[in-house]
Amino acid sequence: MDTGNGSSEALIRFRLDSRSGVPAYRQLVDQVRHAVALGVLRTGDRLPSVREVVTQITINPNTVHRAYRELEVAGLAEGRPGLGTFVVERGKGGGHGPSEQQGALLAELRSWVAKAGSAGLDIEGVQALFAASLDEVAMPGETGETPHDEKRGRQ
Amino acid sequence: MTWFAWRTQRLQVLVAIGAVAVIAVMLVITGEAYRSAASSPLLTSPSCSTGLSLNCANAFSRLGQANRWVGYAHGLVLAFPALVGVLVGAPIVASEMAHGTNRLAWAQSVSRTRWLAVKLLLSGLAIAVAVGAIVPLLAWWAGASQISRLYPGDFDVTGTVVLGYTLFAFMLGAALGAVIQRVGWAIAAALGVFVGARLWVESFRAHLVAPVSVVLPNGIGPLYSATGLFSVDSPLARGWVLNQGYVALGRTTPAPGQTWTTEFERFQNCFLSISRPRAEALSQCSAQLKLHYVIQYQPLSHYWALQGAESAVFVGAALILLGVTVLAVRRWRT
Amino acid sequence: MTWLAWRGQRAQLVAIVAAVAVFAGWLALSGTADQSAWLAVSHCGQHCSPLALNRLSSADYWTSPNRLVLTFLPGVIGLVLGAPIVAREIEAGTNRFAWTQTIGRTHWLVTKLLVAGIVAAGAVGALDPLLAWWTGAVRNGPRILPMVFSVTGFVDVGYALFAFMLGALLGSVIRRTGWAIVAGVPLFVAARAWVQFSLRAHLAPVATFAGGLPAGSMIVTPSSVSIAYAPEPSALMNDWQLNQGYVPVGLHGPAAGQTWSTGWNALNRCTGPFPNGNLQVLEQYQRRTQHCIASLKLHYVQQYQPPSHYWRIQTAETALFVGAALVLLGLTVFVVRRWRT
Amino acid sequence: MNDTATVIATSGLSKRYGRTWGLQDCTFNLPRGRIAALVGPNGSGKSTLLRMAAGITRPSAGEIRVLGSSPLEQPRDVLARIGYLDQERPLYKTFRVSEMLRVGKELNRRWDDAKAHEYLEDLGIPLASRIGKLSVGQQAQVSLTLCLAKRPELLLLDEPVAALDPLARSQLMQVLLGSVTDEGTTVLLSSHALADLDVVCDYLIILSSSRVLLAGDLESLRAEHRLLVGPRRDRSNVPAGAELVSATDTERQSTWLLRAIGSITAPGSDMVEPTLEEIVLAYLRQQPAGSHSRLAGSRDLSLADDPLDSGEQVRAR
Repeated sequence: MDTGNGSSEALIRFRLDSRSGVPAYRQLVDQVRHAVALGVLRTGDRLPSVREVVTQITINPNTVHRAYRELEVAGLAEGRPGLGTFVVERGKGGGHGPSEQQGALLAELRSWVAKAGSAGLDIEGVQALFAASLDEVAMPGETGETPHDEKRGRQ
Repeated sequence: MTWFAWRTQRLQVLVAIGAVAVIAVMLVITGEAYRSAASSPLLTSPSCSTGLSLNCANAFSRLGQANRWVGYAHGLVLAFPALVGVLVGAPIVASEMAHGTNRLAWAQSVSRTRWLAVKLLLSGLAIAVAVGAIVPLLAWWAGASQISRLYPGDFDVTGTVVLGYTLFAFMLGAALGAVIQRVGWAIAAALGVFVGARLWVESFRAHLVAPVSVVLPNGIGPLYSATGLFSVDSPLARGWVLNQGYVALGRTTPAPGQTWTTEFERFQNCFLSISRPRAEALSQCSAQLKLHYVIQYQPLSHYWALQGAESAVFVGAALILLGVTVLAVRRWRT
Repeated sequence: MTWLAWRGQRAQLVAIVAAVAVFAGWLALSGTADQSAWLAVSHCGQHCSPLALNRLSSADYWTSPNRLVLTFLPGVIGLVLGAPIVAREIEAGTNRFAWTQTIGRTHWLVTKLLVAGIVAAGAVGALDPLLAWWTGAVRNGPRILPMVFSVTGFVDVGYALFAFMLGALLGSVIRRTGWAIVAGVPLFVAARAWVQFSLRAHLAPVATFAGGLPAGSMIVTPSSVSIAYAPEPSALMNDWQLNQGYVPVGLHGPAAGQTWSTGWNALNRCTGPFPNGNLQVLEQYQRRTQHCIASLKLHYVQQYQPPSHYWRIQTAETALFVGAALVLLGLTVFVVRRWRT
Repeated sequence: MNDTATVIATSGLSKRYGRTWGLQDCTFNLPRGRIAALVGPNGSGKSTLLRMAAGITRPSAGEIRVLGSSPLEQPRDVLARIGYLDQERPLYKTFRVSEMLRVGKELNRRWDDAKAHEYLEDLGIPLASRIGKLSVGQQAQVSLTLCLAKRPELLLLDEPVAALDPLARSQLMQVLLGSVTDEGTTVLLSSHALADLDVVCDYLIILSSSRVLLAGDLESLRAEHRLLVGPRRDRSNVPAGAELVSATDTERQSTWLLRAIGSITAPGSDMVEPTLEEIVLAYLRQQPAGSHSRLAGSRDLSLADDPLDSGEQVRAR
């Protein structure tokens, strides 16, 4: 375990898409989530320090603090004073649904995408439909934000 | 372009012209004060020639006062060609370079040479006209205040040399400004070089025009001065005596390897060793040692020739500096 | 901060000191030449060779240009070093850096002024011992006389400090180094001239000389007849003579509301015009003059400053200029403290 | 707000230059710990405001308190605790970099020499170089280092990245943000690089024509504003509860910036949270052209009354 070693190389590097319209803190949260989902980050891994993130991607330190706080609230990370912020076991603080349910949803979505493809929709078309339905159906978000706060892809 | 040149330099040029005007006023006041003090009939009246009368003392003190003021004006005239020239000349290129505005100017379709020529011509002409205008005034002032015209120090404040000095100082400031690229240091350097150049030229001024020699016959010299030699009206008295001394008969200058004073001691020893009437002793020594006394001097009639020659020297130097400035500006790259 | 003050003006300070050193060397050289030329002449007396006379005239030629330079030197040094203190910073915008640091503006300014001011005063003051020797070597004349007074003693340090502060103040007001110097020159010259011509004579109690040769006594020599109306005792030769004339007996100057010429004019009206004529006529005129002086109750008074007042006047004039410099310092501090864009 | 939470507080702050206003009736509070962007067109009063905060410009009216003190009355209290970077980034051009650091050390009570050296070393700026020989970017870094080494509580940066190349800009911001993260410094910086500011700043002050158009927490401002993109809409058809800030309409399409507290809907149109750039541009667009810095208040000059603007733009508030 290199968890206590503050000087160790950061395991992930954040990047920001300033054109996406997605708030920066949300991008950071999403990137940690993806990394965890893809197995890039595992329990006990240290997230880059706020200073590292700030100087890497020139971002407001408060934004990084906020993203990490959000991850903590979501139970994905844990701040250890003086050491840093660490990825914790999922489920510890609730959050994501059971994985078997996720698998079913994924299978459903895949078949829907295949249907859309045979109906002649290209990737953009699929994305637009997906985004529009996300917009209209209120998701029970962890943050309890209003629907229009959700991300919106734009050209 | 002319407007541009004027717009960037008008403050300096106007201040310089103002300073020249102040000097002109100063010249009129001091010259007139001296003239009126010196023309007081009291000074030549018998009361003053025989001794001191009450009014006479007053007249003399007035003359002394006027003379002091003439002295201050003299100092100003001595200093102003350098100050006016350098202060107007130095910023012409240097201040543009210091502010980087030359990069703007030289990126336009006007060539650098033309840009420089217009700027130099405009302010150069302005101060030349201003200084040129007081040259006649200086001649009047020198006459009114009865300063000698040929002697060093007096020669420098009258005639066309004043204009020559100004143009030289102006181009010196401009050239050093273009080379040093800093106004302050260019001014300091230019003033130093100007003083050096003036002193150097002054050291050979006497030979810019061939001097005249007076040969005194029969050993007559300082050991027995001929009456009238230095009287007020003699050309010698009004001229500028450069050298004098015993030299070999047939020569008007010391023999090679000798100075004007080499033979004096020999002649004096001879003179003192002969116990005969003075004139005879002098004559005998002159024949015996084959020496005669020569006084070399510049007569007043050479005044304008000397003025012309020295002005030409400084104007020529200014032209060389013009070339240097043009070269520096044309070759300038950051 | 002292280091910054030095570093910021290093080039100018060194240049000025070097220039003064070069001039001092020149002064020593030309002064030595002139001194030995004078010595040679004073030894040969009546029988001076042209060699000695030529040497003297060529060496002595430099005396008055040198004195001219010395007259303006403190002013030039002071203005050149003083004007950039604030103006240069404002020109370069660096004041916006310096004045937003923790150090106070007053502290910043006073340190800069102190460092450059000490150099300015030191450069001028270091010349003073040399000048004391030089003025004697080139026979400048009594040092109480105005032109000599101004280039000897320590008053030049006062001039330098005054010019320095004048430059600093003008620089902080005009905010341009060049124009500050240009504006400073006439102001400095005016201040110097005003003090020298109007004020200096009264910086120490004026000494008066009354009487001396009986007025109107006649001096007869084989070739001429002179009548000494204004006695000129040789004792006054080394003094700085201020005013002279006939004033009412008991007074050492003109009575209130009168000038020095009042007495001259009254006496002149009484004696009538100077006569042309032989000795007898002149003797009559002399008696008439004596009679007039007595009946008008006048006596001859000469006002002067004796050489013994030299240091007293030096101190007073130096104090005057240093005091003015302090006032200018206060104004400069005020201007700098108030500076806002 | 109390003094410990507010770093800069202005009220009715105004500056008049002869007949024109440099800043007019400026009132805002900058909370501690923020990185605030000060944006607006050239001549809108950004430098004037920063200079007044640094105590080198005297307000004509109103009041400004920096870290609880008046920069004019108590300059010592303020200057020791702020780092001010002037627009012209003044440095002694003939000094060497090491000498410039010494200047900073001598002029400040609090000075972190090790940190200053570390910054410059990291950036590869040779200490022996003369300032005048450095690139513009390096000079900017030296200027910033001089500010940071004071370990100020508040940084006032007037266009710190202007005229820098993208790499230098990014490096400068990295140094700045790194230091701010360590020290918790509050920053007020003016800039024209709006895209860069978006993720860097969390507080926004928009100045235009020497007036404050908008000031507040960036996140809240984002939440309060919506960018409506959709088929052309009539101006009268502003969604309920919303206020039109500025509109750009084409024949077929409308792009509106709306201000609304709470949720609003506009069926058929996209409704997205605007970026900082979109908010700034929308607010600046609503200002009538040519009204900059007039002595006569431009405050009451409603765009709707301006025949030339033909209702293209609508004023907020």
